[in-house]
Amino acid sequence: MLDMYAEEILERYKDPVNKGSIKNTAAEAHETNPLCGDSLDIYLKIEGGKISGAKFNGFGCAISQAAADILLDTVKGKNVKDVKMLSKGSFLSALGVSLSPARLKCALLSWHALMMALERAG
Amino acid sequence: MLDMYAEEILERYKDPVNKGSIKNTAAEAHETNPLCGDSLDIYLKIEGGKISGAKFNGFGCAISQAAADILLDTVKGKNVKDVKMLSKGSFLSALGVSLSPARLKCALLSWHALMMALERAG
Amino acid sequence: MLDTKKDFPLLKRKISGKDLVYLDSAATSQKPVQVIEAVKEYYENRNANVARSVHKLGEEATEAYENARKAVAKLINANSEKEIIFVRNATEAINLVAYSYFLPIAPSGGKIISTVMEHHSNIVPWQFINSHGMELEFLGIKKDFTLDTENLGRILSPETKLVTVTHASNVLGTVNDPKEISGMAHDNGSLVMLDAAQSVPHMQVDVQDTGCDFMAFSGHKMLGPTGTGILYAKEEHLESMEPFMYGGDMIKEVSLEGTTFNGIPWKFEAGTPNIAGAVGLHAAIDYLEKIGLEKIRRHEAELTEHALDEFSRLGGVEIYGPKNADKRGCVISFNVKGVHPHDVASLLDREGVAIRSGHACAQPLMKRLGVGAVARASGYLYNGKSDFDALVEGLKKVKRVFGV
Amino acid sequence: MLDTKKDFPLLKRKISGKDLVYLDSAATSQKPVQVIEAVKEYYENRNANVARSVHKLGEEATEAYENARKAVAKLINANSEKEIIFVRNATEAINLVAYSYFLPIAPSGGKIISTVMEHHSNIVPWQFINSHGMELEFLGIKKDFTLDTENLGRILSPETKLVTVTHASNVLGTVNDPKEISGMAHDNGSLVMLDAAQSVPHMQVDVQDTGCDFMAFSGHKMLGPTGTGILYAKEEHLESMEPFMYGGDMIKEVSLEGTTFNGIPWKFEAGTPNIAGAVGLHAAIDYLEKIGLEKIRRHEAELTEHALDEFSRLGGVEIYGPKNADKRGCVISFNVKGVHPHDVASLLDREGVAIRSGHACAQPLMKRLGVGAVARASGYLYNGKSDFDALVEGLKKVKRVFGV
Ligand SMILES: Cc1ncc(COP(=O)(O)O)c(C=O)c1O
Ligand SMILES: Cc1ncc(COP(=O)(O)O)c(C=O)c1O
Repeated sequence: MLDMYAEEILERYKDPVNKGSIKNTAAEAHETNPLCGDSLDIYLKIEGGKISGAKFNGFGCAISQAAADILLDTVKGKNVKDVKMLSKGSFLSALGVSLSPARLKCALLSWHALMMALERAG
Repeated sequence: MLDMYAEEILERYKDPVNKGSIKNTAAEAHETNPLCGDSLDIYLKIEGGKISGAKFNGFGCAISQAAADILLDTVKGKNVKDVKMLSKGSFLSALGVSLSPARLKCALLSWHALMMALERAG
Repeated sequence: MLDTKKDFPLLKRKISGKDLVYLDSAATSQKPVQVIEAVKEYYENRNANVARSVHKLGEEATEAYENARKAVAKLINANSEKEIIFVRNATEAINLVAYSYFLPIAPSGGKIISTVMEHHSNIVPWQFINSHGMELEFLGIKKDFTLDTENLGRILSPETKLVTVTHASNVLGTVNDPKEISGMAHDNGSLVMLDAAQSVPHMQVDVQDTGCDFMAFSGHKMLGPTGTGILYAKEEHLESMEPFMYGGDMIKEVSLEGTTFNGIPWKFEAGTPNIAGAVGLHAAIDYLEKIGLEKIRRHEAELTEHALDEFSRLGGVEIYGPKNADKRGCVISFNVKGVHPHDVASLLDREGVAIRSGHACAQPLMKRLGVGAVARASGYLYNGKSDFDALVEGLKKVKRVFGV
Repeated sequence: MLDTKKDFPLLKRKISGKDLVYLDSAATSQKPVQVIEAVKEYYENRNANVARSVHKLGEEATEAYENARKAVAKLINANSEKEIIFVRNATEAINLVAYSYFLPIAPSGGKIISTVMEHHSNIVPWQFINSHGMELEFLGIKKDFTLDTENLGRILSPETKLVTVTHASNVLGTVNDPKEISGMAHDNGSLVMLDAAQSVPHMQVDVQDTGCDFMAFSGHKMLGPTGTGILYAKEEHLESMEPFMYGGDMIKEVSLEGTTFNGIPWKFEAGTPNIAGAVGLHAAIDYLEKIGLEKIRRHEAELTEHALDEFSRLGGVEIYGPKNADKRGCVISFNVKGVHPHDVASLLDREGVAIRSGHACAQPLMKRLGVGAVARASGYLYNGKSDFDALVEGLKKVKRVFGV
């Protein structure tokens, strides 16, 4: 398991590769974590049943930002159907960071937003 | 201080001298102690500003009954004005029984009824 | 018979130079060293607030608190720990249901059925709801001190929104049959609330089996700390209910314009909870489960049988409650003929025997029994037959003193 | 400076191999051995229910409970112990006033004034009352993080029934002047409620001096057990108020037809109270008074000054609150520029430093400050300057890790 503040996480936090927005998206969703004031937007481009583009925007802690960045990396190019099957648990284990219960919510913020966006995409 | 179940108290409880009622009284009062289901009536006869007769009736524990009996003994023949000045504290010390806080209420039931009756007598 | 007295430090006490004989567990139970130590250990090692803190101490406190909730859910076989709300006492649990479920609908009418054998805590909150528009009716008891369930069938009507009944009476000892009552109420479309303050500590209670919608009980009567009570309610009800108290921890998002509430169970737990209390309650549940509630029930039945036997031999004592130890709990209310219950209790106290006397928070039942007050002895897993023997010896003395 | 750490067993703990530095007392305080032992002693020697029992044990428990009430009354200089109601926490105290005083009159209108610097517990209950018909308005804060009392004069109107204000902010540390606020409110015929959760533990609070009608605070934030909170209210208000919870102990006489209620304070304490909690709170008050609240206040002012000093030297840290240690409590909310407060708290936790991060139950204030969340360090009598030094060292590490 990675440490919460491992180089990789901090890199992602400071230099996310998937941060930004997409105009005229297939699906968007907004999630907040009132506890920490975090908020996150997810934008998806979908072509032929596949996620062809994905961006996130927002403000949050290192974990929530890095997790969002990593999540979008893993879903890009995948079938919408398959991504919908991605469980919390398997995302967290793919993330591979050791998290305390209080910080799990941070890591899952983007997952919740993604699932909401996919739901909206139909 | 007398024990709560001293001979004198038990005697008074079993054979009260002032138990009964008075018809056409100058003043009557009814008091209850919901905690123990006790209830007590006091009847007073007043002549020339003096308590010329006093009876109690009701149902209660040894302490409440004995205290009522003793109380009426002490007030009979006294001036109403003087009896009105009888404080809780001095009645209890006249009673001279060592009582736990929970049982104080029992001993004071008749005192409360007496004061209420005197109030009503004007 | 169980032999657990050694675990209860207070039971080693002397009262007026005599060994304490504690027969007032229906009021509150004594605590085993395991519970006392759990509370102490919590304060010494894990104390912090539970409001989802990021630091380790806070995480440990949260975990301890939520584990206690899981232990309660398991004990009563709730579907999920979400169905367990921590409150101060059984009284608050009943008030929560009154305020959050029934107060909002009270103005539109309907009826609540309670019974004459209830503790004040299961009467007065409903009188409050009654004052806001719902009718309130009371089911009676029969000559054998059991609930008049036949009559329940008659008074249930389409108007009846709730039937609220004690599982075990804190005066008569009577153990009611919640399954029968739930069956009748549910067939009628009414909800069922169970006051389990006198049952959960003494027997295995399974909420699925009882069929109740709501259940209230007290942690402090089941070896747990004071300041602990539990409301069980079916998830669907909790979801639909209004919050009770408002403030921190029960919210999701607050703005000056309005607020969204947290999910259950937290929606009903505003402010800092009694965390140490929950931790102690968890230890109490562990203790009870280790011994086994079936065993405790059997132990108490033996005690009851012994006590009823001795009482009948003593003579001059009237007992208010069923005669059959299998159908009742170890709560024995009685009067010594010719002696007021306060005098009974005071004289017993001099012998070190602690019992309750008075209306036992059940004045309507006193009236129904035609008495002003009763003396009540109640046993628990730490009592032995010798405790009831001491009681009977004390009663002999009472009779001697009063010459009855 | 005070040196009391030795009395607090938990402060000897290690977190991730480091000495614990507890800087989260604004959430809940640690407990001295005197309090932990008082609770234990109660369970081992005096535990019984308090409902006016005749047996010795019950009398001792009742005395212990009522003595705790007297100690609270004396601490805050109430006119009588009748003005002290024991509840679970400050939140319940505020809800009690909302339900018992304001809910019955809400449908006839009027206005309540709260402030943007309140804890959710002093906002959400009033939104509930607002939903039943009373208006709700919020007083703002000024650039220097103090209450905009000038504006209070403008928004007070004949409609204003209540002004409810925190005595000390759990985020900004700001200490408001209750005398000024009470003066203005009373001149206007409005009542005053003081949320003293963050003041009573840290300074001498005299209810006569503050002039408030109601005051809420938490025992668990002032070295007392969890599950303890206090409502102070003037006798005349308590007499006129409706009961809150209904059940045992708060009644005088119950019949199926209706009920008369007990006198104050018991009218507001239904069911078995947190007796051990009250006993522990009594021990906590004794402890605080022995040291002296003036001394505690001075100790904390020194801590605050030291911390603010060190913070300013550190750089890159924004502090939300007054700069002058005399005008504020030892609650310091801040943000490290470029680092989320959750990350600050998590990284500090690895160094053994426990602080809070998040909205601190004050979302409207967060919005007003223009932040999503803050990190908050709060000190108490058991903290020393070295604890804040450890915090600052930890923050240096945070800055290194994040390269800010
Ligand atoms: C049957 C019953 N219901 C309710 C209560 C009230 O319990 P508590 O005082 O914990 O609120 C009691 C306890 O006296 C009881 O015996
Ligand atoms: C100012 C203020 N008010 C109210 C509360 C609520 O206290 P409790 O959680 O004890 O109800 C707190 C504690 O967080 C507080 O800081």
